[in-house]
Amino acid sequence: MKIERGKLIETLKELKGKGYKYLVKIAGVDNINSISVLYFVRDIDNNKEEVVEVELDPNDTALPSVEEVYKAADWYERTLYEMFGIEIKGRQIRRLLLEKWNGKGAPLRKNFEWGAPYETKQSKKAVA
Amino acid sequence: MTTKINIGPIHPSTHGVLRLVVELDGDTIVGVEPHIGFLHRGVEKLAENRMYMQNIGYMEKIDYVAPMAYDDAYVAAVEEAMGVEVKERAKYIRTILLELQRIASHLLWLGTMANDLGQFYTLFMWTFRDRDKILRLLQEHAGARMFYLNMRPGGVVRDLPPDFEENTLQVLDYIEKRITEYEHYLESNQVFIERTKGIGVLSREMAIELGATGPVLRGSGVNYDTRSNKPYYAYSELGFRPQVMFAGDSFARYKVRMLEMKESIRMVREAFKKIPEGDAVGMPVRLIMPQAKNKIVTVNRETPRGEAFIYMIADKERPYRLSIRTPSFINLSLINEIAKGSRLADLFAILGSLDLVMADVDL
Amino acid sequence: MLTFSISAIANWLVSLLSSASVVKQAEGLAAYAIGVAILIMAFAYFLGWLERKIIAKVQARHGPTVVGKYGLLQNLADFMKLLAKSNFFPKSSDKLLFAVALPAMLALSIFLILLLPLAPSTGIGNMTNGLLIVFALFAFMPLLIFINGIASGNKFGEISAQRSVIMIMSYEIPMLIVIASIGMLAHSYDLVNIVESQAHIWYIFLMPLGFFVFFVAMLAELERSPFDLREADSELIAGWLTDVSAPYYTLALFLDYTKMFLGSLIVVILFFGGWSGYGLLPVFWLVVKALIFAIFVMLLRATAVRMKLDRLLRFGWLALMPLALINLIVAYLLFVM
Amino acid sequence: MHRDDFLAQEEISAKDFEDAEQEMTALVEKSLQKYNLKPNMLFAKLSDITASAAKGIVNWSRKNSVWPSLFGLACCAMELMDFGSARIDAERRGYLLFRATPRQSDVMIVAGWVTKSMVPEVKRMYEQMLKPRYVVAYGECAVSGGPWFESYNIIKGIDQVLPVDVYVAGCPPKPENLFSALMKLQKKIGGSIED
Repeated sequence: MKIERGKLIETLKELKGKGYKYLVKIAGVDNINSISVLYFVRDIDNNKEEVVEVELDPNDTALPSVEEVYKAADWYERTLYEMFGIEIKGRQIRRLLLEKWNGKGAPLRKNFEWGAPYETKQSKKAVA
Repeated sequence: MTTKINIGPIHPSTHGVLRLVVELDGDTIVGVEPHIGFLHRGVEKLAENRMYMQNIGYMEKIDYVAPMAYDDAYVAAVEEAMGVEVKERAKYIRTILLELQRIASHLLWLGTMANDLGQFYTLFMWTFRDRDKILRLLQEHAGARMFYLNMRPGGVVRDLPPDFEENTLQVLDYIEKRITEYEHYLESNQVFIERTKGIGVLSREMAIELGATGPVLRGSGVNYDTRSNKPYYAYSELGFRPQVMFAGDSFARYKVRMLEMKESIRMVREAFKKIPEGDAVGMPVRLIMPQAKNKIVTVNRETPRGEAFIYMIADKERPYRLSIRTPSFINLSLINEIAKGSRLADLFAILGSLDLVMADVDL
Repeated sequence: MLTFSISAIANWLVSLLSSASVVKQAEGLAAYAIGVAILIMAFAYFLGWLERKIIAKVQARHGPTVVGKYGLLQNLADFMKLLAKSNFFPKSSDKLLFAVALPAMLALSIFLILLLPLAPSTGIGNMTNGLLIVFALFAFMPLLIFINGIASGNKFGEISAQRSVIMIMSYEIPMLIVIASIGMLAHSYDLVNIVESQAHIWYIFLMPLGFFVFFVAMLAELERSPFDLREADSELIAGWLTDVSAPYYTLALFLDYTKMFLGSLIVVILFFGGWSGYGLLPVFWLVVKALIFAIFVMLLRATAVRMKLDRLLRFGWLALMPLALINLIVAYLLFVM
Repeated sequence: MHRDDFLAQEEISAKDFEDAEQEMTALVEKSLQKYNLKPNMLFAKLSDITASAAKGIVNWSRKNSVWPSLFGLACCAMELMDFGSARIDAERRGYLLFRATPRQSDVMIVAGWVTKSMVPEVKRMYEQMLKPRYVVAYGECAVSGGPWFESYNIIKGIDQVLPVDVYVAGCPPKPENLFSALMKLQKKIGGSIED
């Protein structure tokens, strides 16, 4: 189900009212021309699932927080922020996985620069 | 007046490197703030830059207590992207191996939880001894103690060794006896009961709202198990019954895992009776190359810690995007909710009952 | 308690000095002290080895086997190595108190063993209030743990120190009530008299409830599982020993087993008829009984699950206290009869 | 000064006493330096005697009592736990007393990958350990970064941060490998293997 960014909270609230009370995951995908954010929700009692997709412009990634609807969204939104650089409106964000990260960019974006690999330096003390 | 203490990231009871900032009022916990990411290594990013066959090895290291579970989840996603059917015998073999892995994982949890409760390593040593017997069985099949790399699209890397059934049944008899003994030992201990019953209560509503998963969810009275709700492999033929407890406390979570071990033992025995003859070997690694472009695949698997969910956008040589929902990640986010109001000593009992693997949290 | 103990010790010292043969006594004391010190060291070392072996056997292992025959020299190697490691006091610690507390504890426990009569005619004088003096001094132990915990400047040490104080409240009073009932039965607080009055029947048979209360309190005093809340290694890392550097940790290890020896001696003297036994030296029987008790405590350590603090408080006041009082009444009835 | 020379002198001057004293202090200081001990330490006297009279005893005890710190990072920590458990039984050689506090442990077994946010913690842990201290890099990740060498958040081997004494290769190495690695470390402490 693809929806507009403005209708996100509304749609999720509606789904929750229908019985989709369980948030499985919020995943982001970088499609280069756009960034889509997927909300996987589940109706546990009837064993049904639904996916809500929001497409964002890579240069304008502000997204409303859905924590008021699903409390479980908290940590997922934080990872979304640090992994995709998606700005979450309406809440304070503290970095989660990359708390002391001082590199540039968001790691899961396709244009992320890795830095130089193969920096191995073997010490001469090797015994075993 | 409250004091803040910092626990971890190097602490004997955090099962890896987890840092908890605990706010205490006397001995009562006011709030717990987990700081994670000490093991973050970017599996999702690395997976986008690796071939399909290379990724199998990376998936195993997500959950090093039960490596085969992720091995299987990822290979199932690749299978779906390639449109390969799993062979009938391979289905049973995978079920048997996954359940053995689950028993091994739960045994490790039992030992470490007893350790968290202040037992001087005794149960820990015993469960490690028992777990080792299962690891030896898996080693016979896969050739490795920990990282098996034994799943291949369409089947497994090789058929079960000739005396595998006999050995397994022997080990299962032994382990069933031991589990009953441990159960008796713990549940007849008044101190153990007092330290787990009514501690860290998570109600059914909160469990769903906060997205708890696996034994934590089932301990809160929610009858949801991927093995029965979205049956895969041979689970529906083996008559799998999800184990549910209703109290939602540490004891319920403990009991769910104990019952799960017994259910797994029953299922493995059943599977050996029903296993069909035939070919079980999957395709060699060099052929793993889904032809579909931009095919979206979702896979749900019940790992010992809870439901793993893989969302994969397949590309020709490597996944375009591989998003993994790990059960420990979401179970750890509950900690503030369930530890509030309990004592400092209970915090470690609660952490133990959640059965966290830190690499699973940090991905 | 403090004022009482000070006055009791002062009285004892005055009586000791006022007796005629002070010099002669002093010579005898020195010889006795050296003998007991050797006994303590041997016993503590042996207990350390035995505990590793027993716990290993319970855990389906072998324990130390390589260093020395049956791993007997393993603990020696550990001790020597710890002593030879460098010493360090954290910046946030109170260096003086931190340096003094552990040696003081060790000295105190050795002194207490010196006070106990190990055979009918040994011990330091015939103290009329021997039992009370021993327990008055014994009460300093948690206090010193408290001092060490606070002085380490470590938050885990502080929590451990707080727990120490709370534990004093929950078990010290029932223990003293049991001691009162022992005094009543023996018509004396003299340790030698207490042992001699058990010639016909040990007090464990007369007062099983009292023994239970005393045993629990003694476990808490000795920091043994399931009451090792102060040193809880899965919660508080090592509690009051967290910032203790390696050479001092040698003292802590030694203290652990000295305390265990002391605790088992006290229990044997009070409840198991002390040195009474047939043939052989009296000290032999005393040590053998103490050893059996110590082994029981070790087995408990290998199997028990640690108690919680609030539960311990409740247990102390709602279970140990009434039991101790019932025991006192029983003792009074026996005393009257 | 040689003993015979010393006896040959008819008169012993005050200067000779001074010389002898200086010689002795130099000797003691040298031995103290060798074992990383400061003279004003509480047990310096005891170490002093052991070091000068029977330096072998200290070496023997260090060799035979290697206490690892209870510190597991990732996958290899599973095998580290197995190393201590009933099948391998590390206590046979006195390795078992896993101390949770770094102050009382001798060897740090780095079992797992080290992330950039973990580096300061590992460093601090190492600094909290008292001398003499040793480091074992256990597993591919700790040796060289292992499978994560390309990752943006992993350092390529613990030897970029700490001086490593023994490397153990494998992913994960079996507990037996760790056992043999610690035996090698023992030999190194005892002086059979030079740096």
